[in-house]
Amino acid sequence: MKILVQREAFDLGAEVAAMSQGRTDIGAVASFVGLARDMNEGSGVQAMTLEHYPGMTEKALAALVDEANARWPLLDTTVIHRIGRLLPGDPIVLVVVASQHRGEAFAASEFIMDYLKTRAPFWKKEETLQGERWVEARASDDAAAARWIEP
Amino acid sequence: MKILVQREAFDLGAEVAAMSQGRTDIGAVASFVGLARDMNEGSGVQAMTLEHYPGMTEKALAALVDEANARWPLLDTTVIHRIGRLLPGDPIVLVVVASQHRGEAFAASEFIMDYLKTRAPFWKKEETLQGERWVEARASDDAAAARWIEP
Amino acid sequence: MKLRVLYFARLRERFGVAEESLDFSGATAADLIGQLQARGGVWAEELASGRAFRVAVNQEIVTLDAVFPEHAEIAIFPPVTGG
Amino acid sequence: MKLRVLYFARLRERFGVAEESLDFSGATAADLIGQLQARGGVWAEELASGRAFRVAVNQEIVTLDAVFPEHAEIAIFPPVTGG
Repeated sequence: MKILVQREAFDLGAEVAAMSQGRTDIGAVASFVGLARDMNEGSGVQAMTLEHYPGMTEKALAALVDEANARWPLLDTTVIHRIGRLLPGDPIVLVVVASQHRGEAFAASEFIMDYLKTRAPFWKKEETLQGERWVEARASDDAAAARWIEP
Repeated sequence: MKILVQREAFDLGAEVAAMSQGRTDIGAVASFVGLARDMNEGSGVQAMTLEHYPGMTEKALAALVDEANARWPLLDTTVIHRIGRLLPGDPIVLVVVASQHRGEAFAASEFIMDYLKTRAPFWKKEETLQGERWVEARASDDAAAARWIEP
Repeated sequence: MKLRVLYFARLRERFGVAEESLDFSGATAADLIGQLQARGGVWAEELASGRAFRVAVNQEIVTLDAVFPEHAEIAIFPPVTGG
Repeated sequence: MKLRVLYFARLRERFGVAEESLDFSGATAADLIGQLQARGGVWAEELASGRAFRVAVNQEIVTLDAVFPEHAEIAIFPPVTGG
């Protein structure tokens, strides 16, 4: 498991290569990159700043990955989330999951993103032509996370 | 849309970078890499050879991507499938899907892989200590593809 | 008991404070929220029932009936929006 | 009519032929399968009803009731196993 919170950009190819380097038991690697868009809630976004809760963030991300490992037989997981000021087109978050078969890698990467969106203490503030605004939590993210609650 | 069938390895990072380069409307990029494993059906695999049906392969892959585009609002898709002899740890297939929001990218990348496994004319022959064997189609792949059939 | 309370994002900005140390005679997260609401103004407004905020105790999100342990690090923040 | 028929993977190896041109007096994929089964041996074995194989016409997978157009490129192969 590799979990990082950093200002710097990450390198998707390098992270996937590091995970699979020298291994011959991995059959599937699912990855997700979330990027800053130039548009949100119908208005232009010129930049955004990501704030987080140092200390809790790393714990929350580790807890998400632990839960994914409890649900699926995964071989390795990397989560990197950036903080600080980002421009449209900049990558924000990376999730990489390796497993023997593709079903687990797909499910776990989507699960981690859905839970990250509702449980990891990051907050986005957007700069628009109308000024700054804090991004509001989305009902659709709560709904996405709720899909994973086991009966 | 970018579809390639090739002997050479592909570069996940470069493909994702090429897709998002200069764009600020992409919010989500989901990727999948399938790799050759050293184990299948309980016995060691030393190498595998991928055969395909030239001409039909490219058409079948384009049809999968067209169907994904009809189902979800996608911004771009890349599918690269290797042919020829591959060793354990070698990447076999790459799917990259970009969209505004993550739900579509996750769904479409898994859909493309599930359909590719049952509809694209590739066949794997494995070299094991017991000799060569053609990989048999899996009922689990049929089941995975059947999940996407709309009522 | 003494509590260390952290505020993040919109709440940090609206309250004008990132961190404070306060005397707390209650037991639960709900008691603390009540104490802060009693300050009136933006505190009463942002922490009103029906407003969406989260409380974390020692860096884990809890429900309002959670009892605070001694020397706890408490954080109050809006619903998260990362990723 | 004349048909060009391609075989792939395990079927190519078992039949010992990758491609052939043949005279076909039937109409459908099922008719062609029947004609090939009549060769006996591995043809009868691999194309027996109940065996899993696929038929493509002009590079699209079809069902056995598909009628062949003129000058069609036919392919017969095992269920696919790429990815």
